[in-house]
Amino acid sequence: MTLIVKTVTRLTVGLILIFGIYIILHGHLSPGGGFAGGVIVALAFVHLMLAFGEDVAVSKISRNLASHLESIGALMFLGVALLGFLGGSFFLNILIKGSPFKLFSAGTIPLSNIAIGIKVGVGLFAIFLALVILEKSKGAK
Amino acid sequence: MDTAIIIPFFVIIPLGAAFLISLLGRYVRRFSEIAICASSLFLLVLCLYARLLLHQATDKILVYKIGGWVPPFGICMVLDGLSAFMLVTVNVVAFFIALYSLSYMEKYTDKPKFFTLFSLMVCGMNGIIVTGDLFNLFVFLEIASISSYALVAFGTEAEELEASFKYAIMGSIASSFIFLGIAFLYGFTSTLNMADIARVLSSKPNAWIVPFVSVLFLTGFGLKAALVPFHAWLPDAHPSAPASISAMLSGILIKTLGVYALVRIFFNIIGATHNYLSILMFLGALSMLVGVILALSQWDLKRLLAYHSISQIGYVVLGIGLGTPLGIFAGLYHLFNHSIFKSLLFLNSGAVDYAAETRDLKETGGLAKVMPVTGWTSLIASMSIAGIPPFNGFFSKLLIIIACIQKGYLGYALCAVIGSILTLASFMKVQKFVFFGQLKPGFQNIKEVPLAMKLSMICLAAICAIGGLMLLPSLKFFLDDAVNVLVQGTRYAASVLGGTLN
Amino acid sequence: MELHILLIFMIFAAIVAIEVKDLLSSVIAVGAVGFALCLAFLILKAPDLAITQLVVEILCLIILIRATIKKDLPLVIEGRWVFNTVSTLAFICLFLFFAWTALRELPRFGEPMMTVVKKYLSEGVSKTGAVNLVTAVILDFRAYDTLGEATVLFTSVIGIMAILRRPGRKKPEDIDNAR
Amino acid sequence: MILYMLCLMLFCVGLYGVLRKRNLIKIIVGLGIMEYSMNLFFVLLGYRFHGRAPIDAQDQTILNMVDPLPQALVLTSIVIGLGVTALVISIAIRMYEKYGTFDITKIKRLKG
Repeated sequence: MTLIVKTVTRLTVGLILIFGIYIILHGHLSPGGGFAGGVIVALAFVHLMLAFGEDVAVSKISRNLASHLESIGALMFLGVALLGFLGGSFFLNILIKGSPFKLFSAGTIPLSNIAIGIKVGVGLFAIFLALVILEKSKGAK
Repeated sequence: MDTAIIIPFFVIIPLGAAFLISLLGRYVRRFSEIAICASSLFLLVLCLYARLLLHQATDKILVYKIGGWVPPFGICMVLDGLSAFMLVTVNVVAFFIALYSLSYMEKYTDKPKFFTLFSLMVCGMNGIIVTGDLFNLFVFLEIASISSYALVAFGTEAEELEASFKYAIMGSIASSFIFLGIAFLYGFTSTLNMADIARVLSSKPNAWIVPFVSVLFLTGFGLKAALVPFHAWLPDAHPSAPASISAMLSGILIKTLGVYALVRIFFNIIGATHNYLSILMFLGALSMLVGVILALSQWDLKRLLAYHSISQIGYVVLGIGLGTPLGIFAGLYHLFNHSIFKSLLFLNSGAVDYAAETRDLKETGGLAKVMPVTGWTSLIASMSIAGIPPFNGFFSKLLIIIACIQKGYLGYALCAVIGSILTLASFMKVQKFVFFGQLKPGFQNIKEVPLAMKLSMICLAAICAIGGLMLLPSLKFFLDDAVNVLVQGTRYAASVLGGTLN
Repeated sequence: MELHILLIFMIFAAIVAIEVKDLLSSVIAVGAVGFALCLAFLILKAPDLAITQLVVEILCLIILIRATIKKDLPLVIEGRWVFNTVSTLAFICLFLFFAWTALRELPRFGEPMMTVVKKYLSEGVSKTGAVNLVTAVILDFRAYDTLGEATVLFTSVIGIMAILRRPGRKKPEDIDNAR
Repeated sequence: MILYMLCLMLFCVGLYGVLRKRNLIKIIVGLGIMEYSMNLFFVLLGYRFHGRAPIDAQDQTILNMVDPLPQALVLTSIVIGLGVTALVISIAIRMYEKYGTFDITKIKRLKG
């Protein structure tokens, strides 16, 4: 890509990432949530990959790490669900609810949002990476 | 402690197994094999235990409220006679197929991914069976469907990809119709709990929207079950998959996604009137004949079996569509029997493919001499599917025919008899060309398949042989409870909600 | 009113996407439908959906464009074209006619029944602590659905990895070595 | 009512594309359009006139919120749609690699 694209990318990619994390963490207070935030995080990496090529993106997060993080995110969400058994029921929201409109409120909901965010972000990035690597290996052959 | 607490574990165990396999499968040697065997064995034990618990429950129904939210506000899981019956069917077959896959999948790369997807598919089917919420049913249906699309293309050869694409497109159209049906029902009743929908619908008789929604559901689930006007994807998708997945798809996936969901919605939510039942019977009889006639001209072993799946699903739907207790009993009994012998037949075809590396009927011959276990088990399965007396297929087909005559549908009874005769002819062809006759040169040196594959085939054949025992009075409760759920129809609502509102 | 205009725009864009010959133009037209849908969600007071639709649309478009760029589209007209098209159109007309009769029984647009939902609206914040009621529904009242949703995505990621791996089968000599 | 009908017409445009087009990418595009229209239909069912978004505010009480349940369900449905679309695209890319074309009439090896 051209220098202009690379420079703009360098400036914006961090902002996009932070915005994604903000959306994930504030899912219970404002529109958005784990899924939308996770896709934004994935898009930040995709943006990096489109501008600088996949090598730079892979140096930030490798394919193995991505698939591990995805499984860990999924297990974390299942763990949140199983946590409910401590209170007697699957998916019971057992943590203290706190007062509304605060960041630390709503019991397990922010935890679920974080788990989904991790899972979705790295999962979609892994899909994209797999597609790019496929095309590259085809070119090499 | 509430006994209903075991219900969520039907979903949690395969889900946890899938996540762990994808995390650790590549590093810990043999982890994926051990995990899949342990989880499916545990599920098998759990579903038998659940059946036992259900027997002791007062109303023959267990309801579990997820998150403690009372339905219809939260999602509930329901275990009644029909779900317990389906759970036993699914988990028995899934356990033996998992055992078989241990050796069979040596031919493919990346086994951990295979077992992850396999486990997710089991999770999707169990989720469909135990759920009591319409939208939740859709979500788990998608899990099972997406994993099956990926598994059909697991070999990544050209034909597998093409079959998988066709299957994925057809499956997505089916899902769209189902989703649209759910949207209409939500707009009309403003609730998603299946029992609650049934309650609201029964208070609003003669609504025009109900037939429309039933047509949407019939199209959607009919596509998933491959009833005849919607069957075009099945003969491509089922043969292209690895043999253990073909067994899974033909044996239980089309029944859970198609027949079970259709029957649950038609009988327990919408209420089965005479018109719906006659449509079901007609589609069943049509699939029965068209499937078997198309199967006669096939020379590819797996493709032949796939066409027979269409035909046998026709028997199941015809039996259930009769609407009488005997008809439903026969239909469900045939569903169980078919899932056993059809998965066994696909496993046999996989064994032939594994050892002889061909599945063309014209090339094989005399394999019974070099592969005795495969030969004998496939003989038992063929006799079962064709309806030869001591085996289980005979009893269920006989009951279907008797139920047809009892209700006065002599034409349908005749169709069933013709279908059965043609099935017999077609399987005599299979036996003649694959396992009997002259051993072709080049096949002298092939060996019998590995132990795990043999073991699972022998166990399934044993179930085929003793399947007739399920008609004994002491074991009959297993099917009778399932039949009662369907016969009571929309009173399902009262038994689900009644157990939870107080 | 603005919803009508948006929907008509979406239908036109969809027809363009289906009928245009160039694949890239088709993908871009489908992007137009997606962004119009995002606006429609905003008008319908669904900001969560608007955000999600927007980002998903971007991701889908990037993947689709990467898949289609520099690829061919031969124009295909097979035999029985007229018959197939007419039968498809007839089926669609039949579907729309029956849908029309069924739609009359739904509650009128803008006045949903909301029997179950009343409880979510009245007790959602106090019972779950989440201010955003959509989040309260997806992660508390119906969290089990969301577990399913996350699993669907997980399934499709694993499925894509499985489909894109190569080679799919081992060579015969590898199997013999393993034995 | 007119809105519902327009939405179902959008659905039919997608369905036409899936059933009649003979190109893998066009079929995927058709599926995408079907998904959009389904999602929109569900959200339309939950709209109330003069409704407000279902998010509480700190300093005022909000009456007349729109129905949050269809929104939650459609969120799930969007994710499912994304999963299916991505899977189908990857199958199509592998098929392009094997056959060198997206044209379905040249691909047909299997006869259903």
